[in-house]
Parts: sequence; C-alpha cells; structure tokens
Amino acid sequence: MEFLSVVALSKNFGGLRALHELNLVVREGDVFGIIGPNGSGKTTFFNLVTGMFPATSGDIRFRGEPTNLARLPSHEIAARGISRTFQNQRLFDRMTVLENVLVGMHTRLRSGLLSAALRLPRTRREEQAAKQRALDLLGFFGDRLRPRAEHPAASLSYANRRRLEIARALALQPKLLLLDEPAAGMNPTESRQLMEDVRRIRDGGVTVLLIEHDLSIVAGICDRVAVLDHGEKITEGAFEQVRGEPRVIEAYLGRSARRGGKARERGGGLEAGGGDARTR
Amino acid sequence: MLELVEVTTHYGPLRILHRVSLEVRAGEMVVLLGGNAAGKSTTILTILGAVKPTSGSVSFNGEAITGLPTEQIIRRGIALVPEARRIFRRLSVRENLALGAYRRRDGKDAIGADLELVYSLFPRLKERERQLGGTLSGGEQQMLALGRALMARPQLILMDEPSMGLAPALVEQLFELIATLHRRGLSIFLVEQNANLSLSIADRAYVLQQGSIVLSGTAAEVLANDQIQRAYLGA
Amino acid sequence: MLSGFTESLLIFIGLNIILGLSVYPTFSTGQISLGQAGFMAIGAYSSSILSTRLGVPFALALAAGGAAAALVGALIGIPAVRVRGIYLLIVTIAFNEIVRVFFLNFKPTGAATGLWGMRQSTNLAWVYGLVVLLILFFYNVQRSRLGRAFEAIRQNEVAVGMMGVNIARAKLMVFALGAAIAGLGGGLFAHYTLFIESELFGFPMSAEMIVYVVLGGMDTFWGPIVGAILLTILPEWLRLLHDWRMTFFGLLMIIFMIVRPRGLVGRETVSQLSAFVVQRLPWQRSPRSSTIS
Amino acid sequence: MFLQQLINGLMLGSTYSLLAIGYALVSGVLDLVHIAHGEVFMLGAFIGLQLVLFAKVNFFVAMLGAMTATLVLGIFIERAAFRPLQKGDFLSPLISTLGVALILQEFARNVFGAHPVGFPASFQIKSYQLGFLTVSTLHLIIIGLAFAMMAALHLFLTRTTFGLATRATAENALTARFMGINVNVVVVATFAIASAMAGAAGVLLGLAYNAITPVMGTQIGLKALAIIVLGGFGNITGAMAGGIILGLLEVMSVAYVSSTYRDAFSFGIIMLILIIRPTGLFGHRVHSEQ
Repeated sequence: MEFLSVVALSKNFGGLRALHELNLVVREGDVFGIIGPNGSGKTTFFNLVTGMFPATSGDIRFRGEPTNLARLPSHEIAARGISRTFQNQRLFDRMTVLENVLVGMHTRLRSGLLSAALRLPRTRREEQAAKQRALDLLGFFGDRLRPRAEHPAASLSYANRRRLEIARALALQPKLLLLDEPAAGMNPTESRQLMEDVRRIRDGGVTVLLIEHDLSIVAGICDRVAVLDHGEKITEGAFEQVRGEPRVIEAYLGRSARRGGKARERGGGLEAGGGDARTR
Repeated sequence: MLELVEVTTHYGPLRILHRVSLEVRAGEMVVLLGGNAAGKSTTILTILGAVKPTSGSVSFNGEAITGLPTEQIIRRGIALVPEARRIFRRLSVRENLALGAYRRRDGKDAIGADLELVYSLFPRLKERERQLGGTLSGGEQQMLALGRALMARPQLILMDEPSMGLAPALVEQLFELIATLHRRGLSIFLVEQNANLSLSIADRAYVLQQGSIVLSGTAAEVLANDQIQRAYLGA
Repeated sequence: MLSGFTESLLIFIGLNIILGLSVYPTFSTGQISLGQAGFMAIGAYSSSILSTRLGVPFALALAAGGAAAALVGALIGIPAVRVRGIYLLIVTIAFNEIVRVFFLNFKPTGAATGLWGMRQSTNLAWVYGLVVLLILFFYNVQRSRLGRAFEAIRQNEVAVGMMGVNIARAKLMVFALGAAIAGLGGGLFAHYTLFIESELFGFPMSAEMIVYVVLGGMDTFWGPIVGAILLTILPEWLRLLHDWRMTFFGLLMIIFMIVRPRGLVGRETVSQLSAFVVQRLPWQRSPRSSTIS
Repeated sequence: MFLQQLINGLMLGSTYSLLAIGYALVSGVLDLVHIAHGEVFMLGAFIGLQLVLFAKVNFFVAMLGAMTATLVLGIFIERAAFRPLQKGDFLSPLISTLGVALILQEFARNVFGAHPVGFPASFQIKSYQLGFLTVSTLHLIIIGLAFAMMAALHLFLTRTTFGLATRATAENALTARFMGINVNVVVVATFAIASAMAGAAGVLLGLAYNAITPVMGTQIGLKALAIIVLGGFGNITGAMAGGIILGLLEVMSVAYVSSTYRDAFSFGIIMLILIIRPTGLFGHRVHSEQ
C-alpha cells in the first residue's frame, strides 16, 4: 500500500501549464522535499493535494483508499488527515494564538449549534479537553508560543507565526503534513531549530512534504526530494545525489549561454511554459 | 544614473532588504541575481516608489527620488518590464503599447516612429496589434511587455525576472534581444534568477541573498566565483 | 411605573437590538445580507396572520414566524452561499424587494392597505427576554467549535477550508439563523405597532440594521447591541435637529468609516472590559489568569 | 402593440443604461460599490427641474446645468467619502456612501419637498403616427440624448489617451501606475463623468415619467446596481445592454403580466440569473488562482 501516490497530475490555468503529468510516490514516515526555482509548480502541487482547486487531470491517492483526492473539496481532504501551512501565512490574525489552534481541531470535535448554545456538560467537557490539548500543542515549541496563548496571533513575531501555523496544522492530527516554505523569513538559528522540529514531527509518526527554497534545510532533513522545473518533475532521489545533476543546476542557474544557443525557434516556439500560480 | 544607498525595507515585522547599495551607470547593463525570495522584486518596487524604504535613499540622475509617487518616478525616464509580464489583458496589443508612451510629450510623430520601431523588433506584435493582450501566448506577452517599456523611450529599463515561466528556447531568444537593445545604448537593470544566461550578456552583477548584497563585480568575476553556486544551491 | 414614552423607547431599543443581532450571524462569517427586512416581513406577516385569523397563541405564532423566516432563509441560502461579496449583496437586495412587492400585492395579508387587528402582546418582558436569550446564545456559540469556525471563515476563508471546516454548510447555517432572528423580531414588531404594511420592510430598513452592526462594531455580537442602543436613543436626543437627523447620521457613518472602520466596539474592547470585570469579581478565580502574561 | 411597448421599453431602458454605464465605470475603476449613485441621479432630476421652473431656461440648458451640478457633486463625494478610506476594504465605501445617500435624500426632501413633482417639458411634444405606432418627440429626444451620451463615453474611452488610461486603471491600478498614470486623477475624473451622466439620466427619466420624488433615487439606484452586476461588474458594454434589457423587461411585464408585480418581476429575474451565473451575464470568469 502506497502512502501517497500521485499519478499524471496536471493543472492548467487558462493556457498556462502550471503542472504537467506529475508522478510521485511518498513513503510513510519520510520527510519528502519538493524543490525547484520560482514558478516551477511547487505550490500548485500543494494546492492540488489540499483541494484548494481541482486538478485538470490526474489522480492523488492517499493510504490506499479508492477516492481520488484531486476531486475532493478541501474540507474533506482535511478530514482524511492531510493538513498544511501556507507560504504567505494564513493565520487568523484577529483570533488568539490558542483559538487558532482550536480551529485546527475542528474535525476532531463534535458539538453542534444546539449543544453549543445550551452549553451542555458534554460540550463543556469537550471544550475543556480541547483547550488542554491545544496548550500541549503550543508546548511543542517550548516557551515560544505557550505563554502567548491568549495574545492575538497578529502580535507574534515572524518566526512564531510560522510555528503557530505548524501547531495549527498539527491540531488536525494529520497523517500527512505539508509545509510550504516554513523557514522563509527565519534567521539561521531559527532555521536550525525548525529542522529539529520537523524531525520531531516525523518521529511522532507524521509524514512530511516540504517546499523549501533554503536548500541547506532541504539537505539537512529531507530523506528524498523531487525537483520541479516548468511544472514538470525533472528528477527525484536523495538530495546529495540530485544536487549535482546538470539538469538541476540548469534549472536553478539557467542554461549556460554557450550551449544550446542555436536551438532557437521563430514564431512556432512562442508558447508559455509552466507558471506557478502563486502571487507574491 | 541609478543609485541605491543603504536601502532597508520591511514588510510588516519582516525585514526584506538589508542595507542594499547598488548602482547602474549610463549605458550599462547591470544584473541583480538571487534565488527564490532573496528580495529581488522588492528592490524593483522600492526603486519605483511602490515600496517605501525604512531607511536609505534612491536617486536617479543625481536627484533623490525616495518617497516620490510612482508616476513621477516613471516620468523621470524609468520604464518597467514587470514580473510575470502584467500586460493589460483586456486591452489590445496596440493599446498596451500606447500606454507605454503615456508619459511622453514629444508628439504623435515621435511616438508613431517608435511604434514602428517596436513592430520591427517584434513583427509578431504587428500581426496581432488589434488582438486583446490576454489572447497572446506567454512568449508574445513578454514581447509586448518589453515593447511597452520601450515605447516610453526610457533612459533606464528595469526588468523583473523576464525569463520566469518561459520555455528555455524562448528565454534564449529573449536574452539575445535584451543584449541587442543594450548594444544599441540602452541602460538596463535586470533582475534575474537565471544566472548563467544573464551574466553572459551583462556588464556587472550583484548577488542578493536573504536581502543583502553578498557579492558584486563584473559579470565575468561573478561568473567565476563559486559563491554564486552556493547562493542558489545552498551551503 | 415607566412613562409611555420611556416604555416605547425601551421596546424599540430592544427590537432594534434583535434586528441588529439578526445581521450579525452572516456578518460573523464575513458575508453581508442587505435583505434582512425581507425576513422580518415574513416573520411579521406570518405571525400576525396566525394570531389574528387563526387565534394561535402569541408565543406559538411568534415561533412559527421565526421558523417561516428561517425556512425561507435556508431556501434562499442554498443558492446564495455560492455567490459572495457584491453578488451576494445584490441577491439579498433583490430578495428583499421581491418580498416587499409580494406583500404589497398579496390580498390575504391586506396588500397595499396593510394588516392590522393584532393584540398588543409584545411587552418589555417578551422583548428583553428574547434579547437575553440571544445574548446567551451568541455568547455560548462564540466560544464553541462552530463560533470559532465562523470567525475563522471571516478572517481567512482559504485556510479554514483546509482546517476541515465545511464552509458552504457553515454559511447556510448562519444565513438561516439570521433569518430566524429577523423573523422573531418581525413578529414582536407587528404585535407592538399593531399595524404593518409592506413599505416598512424595504431597503431602508435593511440598511438601518446593517448600520447598527457597522457603527456598533462588527467584531463581536456586542457591536450590534451597542449600535442599536445608540442609534435608537440618539435620534431622540437629536429632536432639535428636526429634519436634519438623517444628515447627522450620514455624516456619522462617513466619519466612522474613515476613523474607526471596524466600529465602536472591537474585540479588544470586549476582552479588556471583561478582564476588568473578572478581576473585580471576588468569588471568581479567572481560569485564564495563568496564561495572561 | 408589441412594437409600441418596444419603443417605450427602449426609452426607459436607455435612461437606465445611461445611469448604469457611469455606475459601471466607477465600480470598474475602484472595484467598489457607490450606493449613493442613485441619489446623485435624483438630485440631477431636481436640479434640472428647478432650472426649468425658476430659471425658465430651455430644457437642454437645464440638462447641462444639472450635469454640471452633479459633476461637482461627484468630485465632492469622492473627496469626502472615498479617498479618506483605508484601501482594500469592501464594506467601508459601501457604508460611507450609504451615509452620503441618506444626506442627499434628506437634503432633497427638505429643500424640494417630499411629494412627487411633475416635470414639465419645456418644448412642444409632437406625436407621429407610423401605422400602429405612436412615436413622440419625447421618445426621440430621450432615446437620442441617452444614446448620444453613451456614444460620447464610448469614444472618450476608446479614442482618447486619458480614456485608455482609465481602462488600464480599471484592469490593474498598480500596473497603470507603472505606466506613469496618475491613478488619483483617473479616479476623480471617473467620479465626475459618472455623476454627470447620472444627473443627465435623472433629468431624462423625470421627463419621461413626468414625476420625480426624493426617494426615487434609492429604488433606481438599486436597479442600476443590479444592472451592473448583471452585466458583469465593471463591464461597460454589459451595463448598457443590461439597462436596455431591464427597461424592456419592465415595460413588457407591465403590459403582459401585471403592473403591480413589476419590480418583483425584474428583481426576480436578476436573482435567478445571479444564482445560475454567479458572475453575471457578461462577467469575466476570474481565475481561481488566488
């Protein structure tokens, strides 16, 4: 049984090919890196796995279940145990740190409108337990978040906001966690701590998919990586193997001007390549 | 011509640029290299007044332009080829080009002559001049964005990652064209991720990493330095 | 004993609180309904018909009015939750107009001549009983799983979907809820004024309800309450302005949007106030004191 | 009979279009809703009437006067109720212009009185019999002026550099800035033009119905809002078509269905269309990228 298998996954935006025929298998318990230059389709891939928009074609299967995730709305995907963080941070800024984590627990709580309105003992107990567990989750990051539980999320430092996103995603009790550039905006010390945190998450039994532009982090924690360029997977393997490959260097640094200069096309070649759907 | 002195910018609490100093002299082509999220686009937006620096100054032709409204900076002779092209999709090709010349006051004839010049550079645009921008292919949109900037008859062109999202063959074609424009005397400030190709056509280069300039020199020096590899592929 | 004037002012304050609160549920998910007067009309007309023509007891007629409005709210809500922002605004305005024109022409409810013959069953106890119930309701829901989901939808719809919240269902729920509250308010209104006509339930009424929320504050349910109180009392104080009261209101709205676009009562106002109160309650040990630093 | 209704519908529809087209322009450039646009329309009608009644000017002069007054009013509204607002919020401009609407309505009520007033035509109305069809000078003048103004706006937008800048700003204000366009000037001009057109529409509709009231702005403003949403928010051609369609629909529903349900009928159709096509009839499908 494959943990996450992606078969021929494609996404077009109008005429723009953001992701093309992606095939990928992620093993349970791995930290799997998705790398590639800007606009290579990494975030589009995350958005497809989490149901932010439907795929143009292709399959995403999770834990051997017959359902194709590429067709499901995001809340159903979340309920199956996949959660994520966002590259450009999507915290609930005007809610407290604790409330942010509690929203992450939504699928694990039961109470409906009526029992909430009447505040039945059952609801009260559930809330109490949820709060305790949310505090425990904040404690995952030591003293970084827990003492700030009652502060609005907007008041957190940048690194703490990244941590809160992770805590909120963990509140869903995911089997698979997608981290989209979790180290962006962190200084080197914070980045090192983050690597440690990701390892602890993995050791806790959560498989991790990771997009990261800081390749030293990728080198430090990823068991395997896939390299995307122009919406296609150009290679896959252990990072140390992959990083020396000419295609990868080319993807990152661009083709050397001295090679391939003759391969020009006039007119007919004027087509868009892949474009990442992200905006910054 | 263009000079940034110790420019620092923030986005909310996050510092994007840290004391960035760089310069483009008249007739030069300077490339600013950097990996994902290094602060390249922010540098461009700061030059154009769309992002206000927390400290430091920007000057153009010896005149401080820090904090001026964008349209006044444009009027001084800077044109932009924006990131992801950003052409007007609901306007025709010709109207897009006309907008490039919006700030010009040197008369219909001069503008008309430049339109012909742009059409001679990009015959494809002439064929499609009545089509809406949104119907063009990615490569054609890039041509249009470049043509639109040329229509301003600028002293300096800023280009924000023109290679992004284009097929490799097309990127080479584009860079050849940029090199031609430069040879004809245009000053260019090119922001790129594609290091090898842009260094092969530029005069000088700066390398931006996490918001700071970590390396600068002539294009040949930078190309030879192995630190560039590190700036992109990690330490 | 209250004077007639004071009592009627208090009743109208209470009614307006209820109407303001009817806007709040949709607001709490970041949506906006400019058609609440339509639901109010449905509640008012159906409860009045039940109490006058069929002799149904007041409480039952009132509940039925609320239920009818909720039902229509759910029916309208199913397609309405697919549209958002300006489009939802138009759908709700259009709904309001349709309801108004319907009652203007519907013979069994008096058409253009209006409907009367209700007994004055609405009194201070009924109005403020409902206000208290609603406050309890909103207070409890706000700190529950659903209340957090609503607030999260308002703050970041994309993220909340990926937290496993079924956004369409939540929006439908608040739409129907707001309709029910407006329906109850309409029933109380009809059994106090004893005369209703369709012109009462047009766009201006819906707009007024929105204004309670927007001026009072849209972050918590205390906002519409404060807004309704102020905006009902203020005109009474402003008698001296005579014919220029609306001008004063208009100016107030513009100034508020410039100076305090989230309204008078913000989230921080409420938390500061409640912390202040909690600290002064000798018998209450704050459960949160350990985490407030 | 049907042809007659068509002419009547066209007359009503062309004034709706005139109002809606300016509304679409403002909404497109600002990406916002301006609730008081209907009140500007109403004031235009009253000012035109005052000029005809008291200044005894010719109808066309009165219309120009009304347009000038509403143009100034539009600039004032932009200054007072739009520009000081924080950017990017959908609700604030809605409420602040609702405030403007309240003020303008009360102003009209206090100054001009709350009761409907007749709007005399200051020119000779002749009727021409074409078979079964009666076409009056009224029809011709209203339809003619409305279309002439819409054509003028069209020419302005497509043939002038400033019109081009306006369309560019409507599509993407930031990129427009990068072209050197002063977006603030474009916004003010847009308000001025749209308000002048609303004033003209007010005078024309007053003439067509021979009755104006201080509250008519709300109802017609809501209809115009519905029209521009129907036509695809900010889409000017869509707004023009939407106005004509709504005018025809209303006249036909009065003629063939029932006069009392007229407004319910048109709003019902608007609601139905929005529910089936959530971005309007002529709306651009927005990418779901972000």
